[in-house]
Amino acid sequence: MTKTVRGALLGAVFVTASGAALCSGTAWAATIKVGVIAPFSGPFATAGQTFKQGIEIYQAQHGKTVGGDTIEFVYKDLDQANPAQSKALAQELIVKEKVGYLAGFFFTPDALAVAPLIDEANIPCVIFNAATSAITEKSPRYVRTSFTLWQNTVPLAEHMAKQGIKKVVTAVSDYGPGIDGETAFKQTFEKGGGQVVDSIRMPLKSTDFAPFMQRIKDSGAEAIYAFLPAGPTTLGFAKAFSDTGLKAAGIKFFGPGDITQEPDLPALGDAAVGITTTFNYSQAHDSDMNRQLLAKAKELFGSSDLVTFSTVGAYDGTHVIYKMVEATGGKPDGLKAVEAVKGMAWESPRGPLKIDPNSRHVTQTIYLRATERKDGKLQNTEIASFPDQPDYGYKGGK
Amino acid sequence: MSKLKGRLEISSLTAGYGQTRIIENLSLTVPAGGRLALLGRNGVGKTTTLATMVGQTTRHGGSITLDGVELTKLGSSARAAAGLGYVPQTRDVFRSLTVEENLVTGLKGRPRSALEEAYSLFPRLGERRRNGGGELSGGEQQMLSVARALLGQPTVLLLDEPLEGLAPVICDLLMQALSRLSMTVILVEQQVDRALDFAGEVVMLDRGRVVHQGPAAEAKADHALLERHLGVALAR
Amino acid sequence: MSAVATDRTRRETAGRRLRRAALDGAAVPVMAVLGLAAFWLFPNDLGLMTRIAATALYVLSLDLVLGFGGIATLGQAAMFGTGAYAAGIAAVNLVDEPITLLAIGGVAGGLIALVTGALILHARGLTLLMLTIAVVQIVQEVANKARDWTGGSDGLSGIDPAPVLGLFRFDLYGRTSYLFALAVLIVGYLVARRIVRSPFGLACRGVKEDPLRVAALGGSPKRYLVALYAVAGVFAGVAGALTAVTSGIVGLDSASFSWSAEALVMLVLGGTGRLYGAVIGTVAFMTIHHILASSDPFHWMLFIGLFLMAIVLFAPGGITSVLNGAGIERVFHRMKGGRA
Amino acid sequence: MTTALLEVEGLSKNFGGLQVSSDITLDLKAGDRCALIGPNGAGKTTFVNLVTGVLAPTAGTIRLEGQDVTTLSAEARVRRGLIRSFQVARLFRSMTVREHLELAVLERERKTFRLFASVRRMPGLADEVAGLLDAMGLTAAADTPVGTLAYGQQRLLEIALALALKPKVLILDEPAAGVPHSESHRILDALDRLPADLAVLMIEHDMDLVFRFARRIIVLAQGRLLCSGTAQEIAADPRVRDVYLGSRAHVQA
Amino acid sequence: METVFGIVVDGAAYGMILFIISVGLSVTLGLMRVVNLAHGAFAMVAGYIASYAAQGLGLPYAAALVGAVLVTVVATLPMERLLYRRIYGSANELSQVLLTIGLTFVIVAGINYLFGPTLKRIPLPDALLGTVSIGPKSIPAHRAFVIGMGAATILGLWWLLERTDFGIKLRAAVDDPNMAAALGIRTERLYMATFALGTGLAAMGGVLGAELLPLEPYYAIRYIVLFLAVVAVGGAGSIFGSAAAALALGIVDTAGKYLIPNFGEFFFYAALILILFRWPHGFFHGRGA
Repeated sequence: MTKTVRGALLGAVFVTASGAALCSGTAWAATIKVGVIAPFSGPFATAGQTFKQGIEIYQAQHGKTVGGDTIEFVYKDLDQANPAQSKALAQELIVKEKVGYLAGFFFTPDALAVAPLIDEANIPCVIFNAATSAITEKSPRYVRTSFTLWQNTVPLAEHMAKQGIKKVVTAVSDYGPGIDGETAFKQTFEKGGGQVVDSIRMPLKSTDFAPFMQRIKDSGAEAIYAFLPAGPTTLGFAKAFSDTGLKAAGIKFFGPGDITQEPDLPALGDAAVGITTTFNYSQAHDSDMNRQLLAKAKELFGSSDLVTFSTVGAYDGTHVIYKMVEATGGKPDGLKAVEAVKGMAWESPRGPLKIDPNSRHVTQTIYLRATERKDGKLQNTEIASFPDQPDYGYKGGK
Repeated sequence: MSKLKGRLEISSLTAGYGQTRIIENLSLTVPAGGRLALLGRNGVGKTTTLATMVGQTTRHGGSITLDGVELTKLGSSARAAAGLGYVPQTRDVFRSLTVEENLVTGLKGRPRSALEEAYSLFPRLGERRRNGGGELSGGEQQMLSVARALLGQPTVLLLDEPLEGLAPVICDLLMQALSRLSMTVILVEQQVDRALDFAGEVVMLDRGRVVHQGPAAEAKADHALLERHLGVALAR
Repeated sequence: MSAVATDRTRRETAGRRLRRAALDGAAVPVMAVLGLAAFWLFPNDLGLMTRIAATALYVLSLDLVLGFGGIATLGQAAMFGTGAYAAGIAAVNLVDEPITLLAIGGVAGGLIALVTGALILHARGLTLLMLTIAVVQIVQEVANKARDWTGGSDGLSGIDPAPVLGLFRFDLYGRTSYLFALAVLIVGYLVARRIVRSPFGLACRGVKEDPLRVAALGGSPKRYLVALYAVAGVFAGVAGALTAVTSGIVGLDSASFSWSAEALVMLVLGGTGRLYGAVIGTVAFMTIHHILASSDPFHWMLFIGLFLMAIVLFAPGGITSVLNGAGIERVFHRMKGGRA
Repeated sequence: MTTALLEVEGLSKNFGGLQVSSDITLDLKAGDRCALIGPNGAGKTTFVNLVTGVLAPTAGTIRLEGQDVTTLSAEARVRRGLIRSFQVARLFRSMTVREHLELAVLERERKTFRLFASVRRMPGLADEVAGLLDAMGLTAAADTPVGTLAYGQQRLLEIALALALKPKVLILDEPAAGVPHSESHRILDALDRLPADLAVLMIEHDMDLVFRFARRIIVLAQGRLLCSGTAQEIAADPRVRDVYLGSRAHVQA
Repeated sequence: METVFGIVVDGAAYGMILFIISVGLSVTLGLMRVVNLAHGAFAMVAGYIASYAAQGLGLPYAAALVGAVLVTVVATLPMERLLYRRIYGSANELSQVLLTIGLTFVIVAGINYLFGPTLKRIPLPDALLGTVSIGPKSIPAHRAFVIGMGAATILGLWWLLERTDFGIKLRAAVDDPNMAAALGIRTERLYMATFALGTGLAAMGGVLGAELLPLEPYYAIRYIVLFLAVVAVGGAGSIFGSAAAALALGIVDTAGKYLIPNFGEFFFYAALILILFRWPHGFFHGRGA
C-alpha cells in the first residue's frame, strides 16, 4: 500500500522535474565553456597548475575567441583519483555550467568515469594527461593529447636492445600505468633479444626503496627500466638508486620521462643526473615554438620552472578544442567535433603532432633524453628522436 | 622559634565522588602542631575526608583553610606547595620508579642531598634505594610513602591508615618515627589504641558525619564510646 | 536545597530529551521534504546531492558502530568499498537490476564486517584503530591486485544499471539517481532507527557505556559488537553499492583509509550517537567542502581545517548539540542577562 | 529446601605470590540471608569476583544448583541465575531507568538479538518493567537518565536490575555504600521485600544494615574465612573484635 | 646470508627514521592521552623550515637542523596552551581526532600556500653523501648517520627520562597523575614540557628523515598511519617499545618488499595485524619509559 503511494509520488515528482528541466535547457550562448577537471589542491596540485598554465599560455598566444565565440574555461578541483567524484563534477559541469567540452584529467580512473556522460550528452572530452591506453576505447568522444606508457616505452625498449643491453630489471609502481609500462617493455625488449631478469611491482605507497635496490643489485642486471608516477615516490626511488650505490656500480637507469619531470628536478638534484628517459616533451626542446611558450610562461607567471609534459598536454589540448569549435561553428555536436580533428596534424612546441583517426590519440615524436646539469640547472637534454610514434597499446595493449 | 604553622580548619565540608556524597557537613579544626586521630568504622568517609583535603574528590560545599589560606580554590599540586603532605591509604608508591626516584618526586625543589633525611629516618629505604617501587614489601612501601611526604617539609601531614597490613614490629617502628614529628598531623587508623596513643584529639565519624569529638586520652578510657562508634558488636 | 537543584536539572534534561525525541521523530519527514525541495531548488546540483545522500548512508553506518556501539574505527571504508565492488562486479557480469545490486552490496559489506569484526573486535582503543586501518588497507590492496575483476587502479567502469523498478532510467541530469539515492537513504534511515530502538540496539548502547555491566546482566559484549559491526557493514555495503549504481564507476578510493577518516570527520562534525547527526554532518561537510572547493579550488583545505577546529572548540558535541538546544539555551540566558 | 543453591569449596586465588583468597568454603540455600563482613583488604571483593566469574580461581570449585560452574564465563553464570549488584553503582549513565530494566528483562528472556522489533512493543515487557519500577519506588524517575539520578535511587536501580534477571542467588556488593542517611531506609525496605526463596549474600560495612538483614554472618580476614554464625555469635566472638578494632583487644585483655 | 644482513641493515635504517618521528607521538600519547594526528604535520613543518634555512638562507645542515627544531617547538607551544590543553584526557578522543585533523588541514594548506606543492629538499653536507661499508653491505652515509642519531635519541631519551628530575617527575605523573599532583608536582607545566619534547622529536625526525619521507605538503597526512602503527605496536609512552616496534616494522616492511615486492603492502599490514594479536597493548605496555 505505502509502496504504491511512494511509487506514485516518485513518479509524479520525476515527471514534473523532467518537464521543468526540458524547458530550461538547450539555450546555447555565444560563450562556449570548457570544463577542466584536475587536481588543484592536494598532493598532485602541481599537475592542475600546469594544466591551467598551459591553457592560459595558449589563450594568451591565440586569443580567447574562435569565430566570434568566446572560449571560457571552468576549473573543478579533484584532488586525487576518485572516479565517483569525477563523474559528479563532470555532471555538474554539463548540467549546471552547460559546458560544451570536457578537458583535463590527470588520472586514468577519473577520465574513464565520464565515458557514459560524454556519450549521453554528446560532448567531446580532451584528455590532457591520463595515460592508460584503454581510455580512448571506452568512448568515441575521447581525444588525447598527452602520451601513453606504450608510446614512451616501446621506443625506449628498442633503443636499449639496440645498445646491446641484455639483462634488465623492470621496477614499476603497482597500478594500471605501471603495469602497462612493464608489459610494453617486456614485449618489446624480449622481441629485441634482451632478457628481463626480474619484474618488480612496488606498492604505490612505498616510501623506502632500499629493499628494491637490494633486489635489483642481486638480480645481476645491467640496467633498470623504472616507472613511478611523478611526485614524492619518484624522488625516493631515484635517490635510493644513487644512494645505495647502484648508480656507482654502473647500473644504467632508464624509464619514461615522468620520472624526471621538470618541477621535480630541483628536488631530485644530482640523483637525477645520468637517468635516460624517453618522453614526448622536454623543457629543453630546441624549437622556436617551445622558446615562445617558455617566454610566455615567464611573462605570465614569473617563471617557466613548472613547464613540463602536462603543460604541453594542456596547451595542445586547448589547440584541439579551438579547432573543434571552429569546425562545428560553435554548435554543440560532440561527434562532429571529434570527427573534425581526426587525422589533424600540426606543429606544437614539442614537435609535429597528429591525431590518429583510429585511436584518437596523438601520434608524435618521442625523444630520448639524458638528464644533465647545464648552467647549474638540471635539464632533460634530447639526444635522439623517434618520429611518428603511435599508441602501441591501443587495442593491442593490456 | 618562630610561630608554629599548620593550623587547619575545615568547615561544613560536603564531598564525595561524582554525584555520590560520602561526607556531609563536616567541620573540624586542628591547631598548629596538633595531632588529630580520625576514627570510625569501615566506609564512614575517613579516606574521603583526607582525599578531599588534597583535592582529589568532588567537593559539593564547604571550605578548607590552612593558616588562613583558602585551599579549596587551589589545585592538588598547589595545595601540596601550600604545605599539605599526603600519605594515601593505598600508599600509591610509583611502582615503575625506584625507591630513590620515588623520594625525588617528593622533594618539592629541595636539593637531592635532602634524601639523606629519608634514609636516616628509615635506614631500610637506604638499603633498597635501587629497587623498584613495585618490588617493596608492604612495610617498605609504607615507609617510602611516609618518607616521600616528609621530604617536602609539609606543615600538615595527612596519614591514611599507615599501619594497615603491616607486621606489629614494623608498626612499632613506624609509629616511633611518626611520634618524633613536630608538624600538624591528621591520622586515620584502624588500630585504635595506637592512634589514640599518638593523637591529642580524636574525631569519630559515622556515615560521613562527626559523631564524637574530644581529647584522645578521655576517649581511650571510655570503652562504651569506643564500642559504640568503632566496635562491631552493637546491633542497636 | 540539593533536592531543588536535582529537580531543576531533571526538568531541564526532560526538556532536552523531549526536544531530542521531537527531532528524532521529525527527522524523516524533514529529510524527505528538504530532499525533495532541494530537487526543485537545485536542479543543477543533483550529482553532488546524489553523492551526499549516498555518503550520508555511509556515515550513518559509521554512526551505528561508533555512536551506538562505541567502536572507534578508521576502517569503515572496507565495508563501503567491498559493497561497491561487489555491486559493480555483479553489475558488469551478472545482473543490472539496481535494487538487487544494492542487496548484493549489502550482503558483501555485511559479510566482510562479520569476518573482520570477529577477528579484531576483542581489541580496544588505539590497537583497534590500527587493526581497522590494517583491514581497510588490505581490502584496498586486494582490490588493486584483483585487477581482472576490479579494474585495479583504473577503476571498475561499465556499470550500467537497468531502470529503477523497470521505469526510471538513470539519466544524464541525475534526476533518477538523486531520487533513488534519497529514497534509499530514507529507507536506510528508517531501518537504522528501527534497529536503534530494538532490543538489540538497547543492548549495544549498554555495551558502549559499560561492557562489563552488560556481561553482568548475562549478555556477551563481543557478540553484540560483532553483530553490530556486521549490521553496520550491511549499511556501508548498501551505501557503496548505491554509489556504484548512481555513479557507474568504483575506484580504489572507495576502500581507502582517507575515505574512512572522512566519514569519521563528517560524523563527529554532526554529532555521534544520533542518527540525524550523521545526516546533518554529511550534508554540512560536503556542502561546505563543495562551496569552498568551487569558490577557491586551491586553498579550500585551510577553511575546512579552521571549520573543524571551530566545531571542536565551540560546539564540542557536534552540530546537533547546538540544535539540541544546549548552546542556544546558554546564549539565550546570556542575552536575558540572567545567570544560569 | 535443603539442597544448597550455591556451594563454594576450597576456593583460593593467588596474585603473583600474594594469597588474596585461601581455601574458602561456604554454601547458600534457598531463602538464606547471609552477610559477608571483614576489614578493608580482607578479600571480599576478590571473593565476589571469583564466585561471579570475573576472576578465575587458582583452586577450588563453585557449584550452582549442584552443577559445577567453576570454568563458566561470567555471562553463563548470570544466565544460570547467579546475579550480582555492584559496589559503586555501575550503570549506563546516558540510559534511562526504564531502559535499564528493559535491557535486563530482555537479556533474561534472550531477546536481545531481535534487530527489527520495537522495545516499546515487546509483549509483556512494559508491564514487567512497570512492576519492577513500582516495587522499587522508581516509577516517578522512570524516564530520567541515570546520570542525573540521585545516588540512592541509583542503588535502588542496582537492586531492581538484579531482580529483573530473576536470580536464584543474589550477591549484593555494599548496597548502601554512599547512600545518604536520609535515603538509606529505602534500601532497607527494598531488601526486606526481596523474594523469600532467594539466596542472598550481602557484602556490607554498615553494621546496622548487616544486623538487621542477615540471619547468618560470615567474617573474612586476610583472605580466609574467620568464622560464621548468627549476629549474636559474631558480636560476641573476640576474634572478630580483634580484626576490627586492632590490638586494643589485647590491651584490654 | 648476505641478503639477510642487507635486509636487516636497510630495515634498521628505515626503522630508525620511523622511530625518531614516532617516539614523540608515543610520549605525548602515553602521558597526555592525546591522539595527536597533527604530529606528522609538525615533522613536516620542521622539514620545510630546515629546507628554507638551508636553501633560502644558506645555513649549514647542522644549523638548519637545530634551528628547525627550535623554531618548530617555539611555534607550537602556543598551540599547546590554546588548543591542546582543552582536549587532554581520554574522555574526548573524538574531539582530539577532529581538532588535530583540522589543525593538520590548516598546516597543509599553509605550507602549500607558502612553499607550493612541489617537492622540497634539504641539501645534505658532503660528509653525509656517499656510502659507508658495514661488513659486506654498503649503506648510504646519510642512513648510517640517521641510525646513529636514532641510537643517540634512544640514549638521550633514556638519560632524560631515567636520570633527570624531569624524567622522574614525568614518569611519576604517567604512573599516577593524582598522586604526583598531591606531591606538589605541577603537572600542567610537565605537560607543556612534554608536548615540547614530543614536538621537538617530531621536528628532528622530519628533518633527518626528509630523504626517505620526502617533503611535500601532503606529508602530514600521507605518513601519519605509519607513525600510529609504530606507537600502537610499541605501546604508547614507551621509548624502548617504540624503538623495538619501529625496528620490527622497518625490518618486516623491508623484508616483505625484498622477498615478495608484489605483495609488499599485504605483508606489512598482515604483520601489523599479527603483532597486535599477539601483543594487543603493544610490546611494552604500561611501562612509563
